[in-house]
Amino acid sequence: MLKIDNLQVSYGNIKAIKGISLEVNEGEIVTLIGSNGAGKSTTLRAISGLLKPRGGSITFLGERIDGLEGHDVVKKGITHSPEGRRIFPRMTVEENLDLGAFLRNDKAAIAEDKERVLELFPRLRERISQKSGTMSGGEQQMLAVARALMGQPKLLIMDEPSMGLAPVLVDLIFETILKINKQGTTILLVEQNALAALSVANRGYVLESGVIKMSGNAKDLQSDPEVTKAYLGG
Amino acid sequence: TSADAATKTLVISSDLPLQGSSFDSNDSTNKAIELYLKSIKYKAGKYTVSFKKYDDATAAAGSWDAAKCAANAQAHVANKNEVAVMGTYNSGCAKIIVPVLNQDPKGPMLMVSDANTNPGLTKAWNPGEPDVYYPNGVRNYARVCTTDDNQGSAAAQFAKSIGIKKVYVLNDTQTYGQGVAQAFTTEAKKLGLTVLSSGVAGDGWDAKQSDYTALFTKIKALEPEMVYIGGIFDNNGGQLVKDKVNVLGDNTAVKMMGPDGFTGYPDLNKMPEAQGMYLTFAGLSTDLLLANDPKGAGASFVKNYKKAYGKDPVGSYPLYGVAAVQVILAAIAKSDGTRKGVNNAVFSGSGISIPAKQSVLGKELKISTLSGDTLAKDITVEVIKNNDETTLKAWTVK
Amino acid sequence: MSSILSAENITVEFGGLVAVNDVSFDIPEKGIVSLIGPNGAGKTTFFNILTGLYKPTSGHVMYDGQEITALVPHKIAAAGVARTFQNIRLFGSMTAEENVMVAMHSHLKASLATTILGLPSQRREERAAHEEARALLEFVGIGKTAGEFARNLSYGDQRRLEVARALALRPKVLLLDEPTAGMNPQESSVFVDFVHRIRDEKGISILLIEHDMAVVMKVSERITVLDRGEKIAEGSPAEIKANPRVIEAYLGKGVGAGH
Amino acid sequence: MAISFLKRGEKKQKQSASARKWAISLTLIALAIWAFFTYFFDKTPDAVQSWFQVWLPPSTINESLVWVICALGLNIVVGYAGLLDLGFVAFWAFGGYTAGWFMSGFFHQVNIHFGSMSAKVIPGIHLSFWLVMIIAALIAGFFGIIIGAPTLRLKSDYLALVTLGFGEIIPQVFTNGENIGGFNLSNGTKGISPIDAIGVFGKRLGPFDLGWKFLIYFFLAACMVFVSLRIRGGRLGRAWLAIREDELAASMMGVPLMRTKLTAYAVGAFSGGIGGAVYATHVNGIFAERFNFSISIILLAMVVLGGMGNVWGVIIGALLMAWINATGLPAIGDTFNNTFHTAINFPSYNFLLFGGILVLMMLFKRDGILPEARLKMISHENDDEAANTGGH
Amino acid sequence: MANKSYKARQVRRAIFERTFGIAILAMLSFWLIVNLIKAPSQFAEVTLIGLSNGVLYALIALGYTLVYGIIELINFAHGDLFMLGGLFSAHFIALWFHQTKSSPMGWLVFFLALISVMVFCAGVNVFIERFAYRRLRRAPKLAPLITAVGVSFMIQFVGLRWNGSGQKTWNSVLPHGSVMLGSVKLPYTTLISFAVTIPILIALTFIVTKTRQGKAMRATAQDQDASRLMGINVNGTIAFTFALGGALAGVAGLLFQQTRGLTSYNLGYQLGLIAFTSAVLGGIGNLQGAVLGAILIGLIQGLNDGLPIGLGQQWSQTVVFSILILLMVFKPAGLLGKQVTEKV
Ligand SMILES: Nc1ncnc2c1ncn2[C@@H]1O[C@H](COP(=O)(O)OP(=O)(O)OP(=O)(O)O)[C@@H](O)[C@H]1O
Ligand SMILES: Nc1ncnc2c1ncn2[C@@H]1O[C@H](COP(=O)(O)OP(=O)(O)OP(=O)(O)O)[C@@H](O)[C@H]1O
Ligand SMILES: [Mg+2]
Ligand SMILES: [Mg+2]
Repeated sequence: MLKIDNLQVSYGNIKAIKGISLEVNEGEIVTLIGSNGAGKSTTLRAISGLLKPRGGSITFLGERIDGLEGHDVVKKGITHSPEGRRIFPRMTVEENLDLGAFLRNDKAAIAEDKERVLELFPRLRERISQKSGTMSGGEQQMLAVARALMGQPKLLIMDEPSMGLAPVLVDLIFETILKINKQGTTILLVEQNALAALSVANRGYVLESGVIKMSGNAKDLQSDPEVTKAYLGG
Repeated sequence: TSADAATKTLVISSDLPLQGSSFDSNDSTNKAIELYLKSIKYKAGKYTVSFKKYDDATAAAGSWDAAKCAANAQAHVANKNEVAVMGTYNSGCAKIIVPVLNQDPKGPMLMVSDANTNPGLTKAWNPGEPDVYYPNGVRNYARVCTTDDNQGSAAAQFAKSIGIKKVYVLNDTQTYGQGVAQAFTTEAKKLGLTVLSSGVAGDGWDAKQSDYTALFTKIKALEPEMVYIGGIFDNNGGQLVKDKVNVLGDNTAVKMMGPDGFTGYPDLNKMPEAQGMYLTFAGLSTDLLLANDPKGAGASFVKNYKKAYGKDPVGSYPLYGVAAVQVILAAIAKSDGTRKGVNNAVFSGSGISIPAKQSVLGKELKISTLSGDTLAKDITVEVIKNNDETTLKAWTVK
Repeated sequence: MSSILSAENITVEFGGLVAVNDVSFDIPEKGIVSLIGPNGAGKTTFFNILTGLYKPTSGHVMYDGQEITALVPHKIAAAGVARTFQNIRLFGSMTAEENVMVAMHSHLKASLATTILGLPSQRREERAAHEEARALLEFVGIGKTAGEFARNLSYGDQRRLEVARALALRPKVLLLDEPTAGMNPQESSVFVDFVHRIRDEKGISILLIEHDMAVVMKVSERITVLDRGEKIAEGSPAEIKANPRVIEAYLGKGVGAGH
Repeated sequence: MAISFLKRGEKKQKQSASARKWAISLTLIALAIWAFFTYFFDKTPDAVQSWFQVWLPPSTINESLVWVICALGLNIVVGYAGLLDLGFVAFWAFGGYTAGWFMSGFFHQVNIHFGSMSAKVIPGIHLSFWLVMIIAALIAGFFGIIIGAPTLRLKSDYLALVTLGFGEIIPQVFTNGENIGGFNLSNGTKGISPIDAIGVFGKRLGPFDLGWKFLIYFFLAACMVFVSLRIRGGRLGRAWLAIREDELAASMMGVPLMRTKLTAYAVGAFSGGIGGAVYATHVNGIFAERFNFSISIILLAMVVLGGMGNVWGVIIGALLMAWINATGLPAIGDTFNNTFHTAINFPSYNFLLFGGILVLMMLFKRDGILPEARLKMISHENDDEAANTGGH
Repeated sequence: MANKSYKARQVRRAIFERTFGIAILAMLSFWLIVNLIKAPSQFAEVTLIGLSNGVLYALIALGYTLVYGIIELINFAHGDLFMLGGLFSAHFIALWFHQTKSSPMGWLVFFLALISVMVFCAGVNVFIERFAYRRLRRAPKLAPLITAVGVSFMIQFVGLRWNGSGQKTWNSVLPHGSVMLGSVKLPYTTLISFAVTIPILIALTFIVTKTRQGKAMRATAQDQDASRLMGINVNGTIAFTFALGGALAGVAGLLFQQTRGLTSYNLGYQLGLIAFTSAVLGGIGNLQGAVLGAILIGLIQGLNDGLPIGLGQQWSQTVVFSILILLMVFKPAGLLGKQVTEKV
């Protein structure tokens, strides 16, 4: 479904991604792990058109999407829930959710989806007309995830969705990931909580300093001693 | 050495703001001077002259700039062959340049202005004036236009003569406008008219403002018979005239009068709201020159100008610029070709006078050897009629 | 153990919303205590009260025997209550060293005049400040980055720099708001030792907000749990772990709490 | 650890050594310029003299220094403390009028002379230039605080507006100041001129002593540079930077916001006042018309164009723009016309050229001629290929 | 105890602020009432004048605030665009279509001009955005600001060339005269200003608050990257905003030129300043705020200029800005802006 080939991305003169290749197949959950500054978020930003790659190609459903504007990438069916929440702080929770469905026109289905995500995060329903910028960190994170779910994408990209969430909610997030995956959404997941990520994923890639160091079946990675030592705190 | 001097080309210069809102007028002045010099083959007596233009405005300021004036003053002195300056346009700029030229070690160097009307430059006005501008003790500044005080007084006298009893005075808050407005106010009070505005020079109108209807609504409530607007047309005068008529009615109902800052603007004359407006003018305006004396020096000059550049000079100052140059040339002709000599020619002996036949201003132009002012105190009272300035009567200041 | 910072009956309202409801709490001298609770429980708000950023609707904050409720934030900071932020707030285009030195503002005595004249006393003071900043950066383990701009540091280093900057205030109390967010489990476990070092080597009391239970349980001497603005439990890590109310409202039992 | 201290120490020493080198070489250049214009200029061939008159007249050099002094002041407010000030012209006006009041015959009712070098003894207040300089700085600094005080609770753009407001009010007060309740504050649009001459070592500087004036203006500008650099490196400078970066975090780190911001205003205004007084002596008069919004904007452009926060950059920016404005544009125009025998009316294109220079500079060298290191980093981190990335 | 003194201080401060505020308001109302009693119909007329100037300012201020709202740029060139709009209208009506007086044909041309000037100014503004500001999206805030100053100079150059250095006066195709409401004169031109402006304001409010495009604008204003991730065409949205702002400046230019009958190359500076002030006064980025601020400034100016007891026009600028500064001190985020406490 998504195929990245020899991708290179730089910030000014700093090379952040030095030629990585990876693949996400339809119906999969793929996770990308690696320590701080490895280039995970950079890769995701390049996929969703926020960064222009310096080299390599990104293909989605057989079409080249590198070089497309961010909004055109979204039109192809990729939704990206970015690092650091990036909610619209001066808008209410409801307005944020509506923006998640900006490209959709099916009013009835949107209302249904909204109902669904509010069911998932009752706290958001409680605060439906609060300005989202005044919410607590974790509440904002819920909103960011909920907003991404409103997009009904073919491929959902999530950058550290569990950051700052209470343990109960972390569980909930991973359950949700599994659930929507079952309903047919392909997922590319970046997580610091590598153990949890690998436990839900089908496959994983380990990124280190802008290159892919290891890849394979999630189960295998989970039991790999090197991965355990470096990322799982084992 | 006089033969030697004769072979040397002497430079005369103009020092005018060539950017911003007075550009068209001053550009026209420079063109007129160039044309005039060409017509006399660049000769002044036995000397050959050439012409150099200085700009005392900057792009950033969009108008005259004090620092640019200071720089120009230095440049005039530093330019070895330069003997006299025609300018400046703004009195403030003259106040900066004159003292520098005055202290020129090879000078003093002569400056003759076409447009400075601030009285303080030549006569006692504010404390210390005019001596503060002549640290050397010798005069080096002359002008071919009359000062604000004369025009203001004449206007007040005229107002009384047509039976006005209550006036309201406005000024554009600038040096010139306040000057005439102040002179008008003082004279009007002396003549027993009721001045409805407060302050020595009346109320200010803010040229940056785009609307004067509120201002005139206030004035209307005081029921004046005449509004005197001291200032220049460029300071949003068009709008002022329009709004006066909008609120107070046309100029037969409540009269309106302005100084020569409003003369020479075809745009103004063509406004329906300007019809019937009185103007004073220190000398004869361009249009009148053509009408009064079609064969005179001024009239033929204007004709030549139109032939050379395809349009009339903008405003009345171009002719005054030429008149100032005539004074300078006469002084050069009379001199030994040095700065000091040229200046002496104006301020000593019989001084300079340009006979009516030659003067582009249509009448004899004589410069006072004591003050440097033109001796002509004649003011023309005009009225705008049929889209044109027409002479009503000549007025000699009492 | 006497307490260094204590909050008495704090209530905070935002419009109609009661974010913190009559919570009392104290930090013992040289203690390490934690504040946990579900998202939106009022933890960060409580921090903001302690540091003077928000003023409580009612209640008092006492520090070192004095009331500080009314003081402006910079005075509270200067008095020795330091904090880090949930969303990192470094001075991005200043170097790491400069970041630390900013926090020394209240200790330094140089005036405008002595600075301009460059009097020896001022220079001596600056030199000492540089050295102290260096030492603090070494202490938190990022001595190498002193000359780098804060925004260029990696996420984990930024978190450490925030701590170094807070320490430069020479605080008696240090408040840390989710310091391990965005660190991987490996780094988090290193962090636990670091917290102990701060307390042991510098004698600073520490209050921690954290969602990573592995960290909280290892580091805290006492834990307070907030839920919807109310204090629902308080006790040792073992007690809290076993408290059914806490488990229901906060901990859950799935993958998230698994390590 | 010891090693890194050593390195740092070395670096510091190197830095201060290079700063000293800068200072010494600049002083030497200044002295050379002074000597050249004071002693040798008249003896150079006419061609050289006229070249200078066209391309680099001494009065333009002096004027540029006035701009430098004011731009350095604004740089403290905008570049260091990050407070957008759109009304800096107000301080310039205060400084100018201080010179007008205390160095001329303006207050003709009284007759106070103190260390002044006026040519003739006329009534009025005539104080020594150096004293007036200090008074001007203090008056402007005082008003800096007055203006700063109500703005401190405001966020950046509201603050910009309030400063803009003061920048409009104060010149209008001077313009209408001929009669404020019967008191003549400023002589209105007629302005105050001439101003007393500057005295140095018992010598009265006349209109042609440009070399000496240059030396004095240079000295004052150098003082401003010195003060800027010193403060920047110290405790206060760091606090300003921190406030510029993140006000809230700064206050949580013990930086008193009000005091620190007010100091920035005061120090900035202080140099604005000096600049104003210097300006008055340079043009030998003070005129209310001059103090309009465009001055504030040009000053801001100088600071940004030169490289916000970098003293040397700001100096270059100020020198360059002042030169372009006063001499560059006309000189280029004249030379073009003379070389190609054209009669293009260049002054009428000046708005276009001036505007074009600003736009092109910003598009292609947006962080200024000599960018401050930190600024450079901010504005390029997301450049070109990363044109769409998220700013953090 | 210390807490009490804190509370007491809070209260004292609040009392002081309130008394001070009330004192100022009292002084203002006293001034107004004295004038009202002294000359009631003059008061009414002057108020109307202030209002009609206010709506004109509002049109320009809206353009300012729209652009500011979306990219936080103080667009100094906006006033000059308005000036250009006036010049375009003058040429369109008087020189290209030779209409110099009120007639059915004049009206027709007026409406043609309205559409053309909106398109013209929108086009110019979009062009400027594309080539001057777009490259500077990520640059420090002052870079686009200085660029705007440069653009302002360049537009003034165009104005200078097109209009000449002086001011030009033009005949209007709008009817002269006025209706009398009792003893109060209500000029037709004022009525027309209202008739054109009010529908435009309503339409604009609708676009920004109710449409998809408006939603995109508000999102883009808060976070461009996040907006991209929602599928919003950020460049398109910003261009659209500039087009809207330009069109408004065009309308203002036409109305000004037709009601005031004046063009001048440096007109944009002053009105731009007023518009900026209005926008900030109302709470920058807030549409209703901009309108409120503009009308308030129009009123203050009108009342100060036209009331029997007032400081007079030469102090207008000072009065406007003094009131502005006082207001800012009490309402630091503008009249309709909300002071947001930062959440950390
Ligand atoms: N805007 C930027 N400008 C310059 N360098 C950047 C920028 N964003 C990231 N980098 C650098 O690029 C590299 C990769 O960063 P990235 O954010 O992709 O890491 P990450 O794997 O997501 O790390 P984390 O787990 O901390 O989120 C890092 O070295 C970082 O410093
Ligand atoms: N300025 C404010 N205005 C309105 N509500 C606010 C404001 N600040 C906080 N709140 C609300 O108060 C509650 C407590 O927020 P707080 O940030 O203290 O939570 P928290 O315990 O730190 O949560 P998290 O673990 O998610 O960071 C939240 O529901 C939040 O929405
Ligand atoms: Mg990341
Ligand atoms: Mg929190």
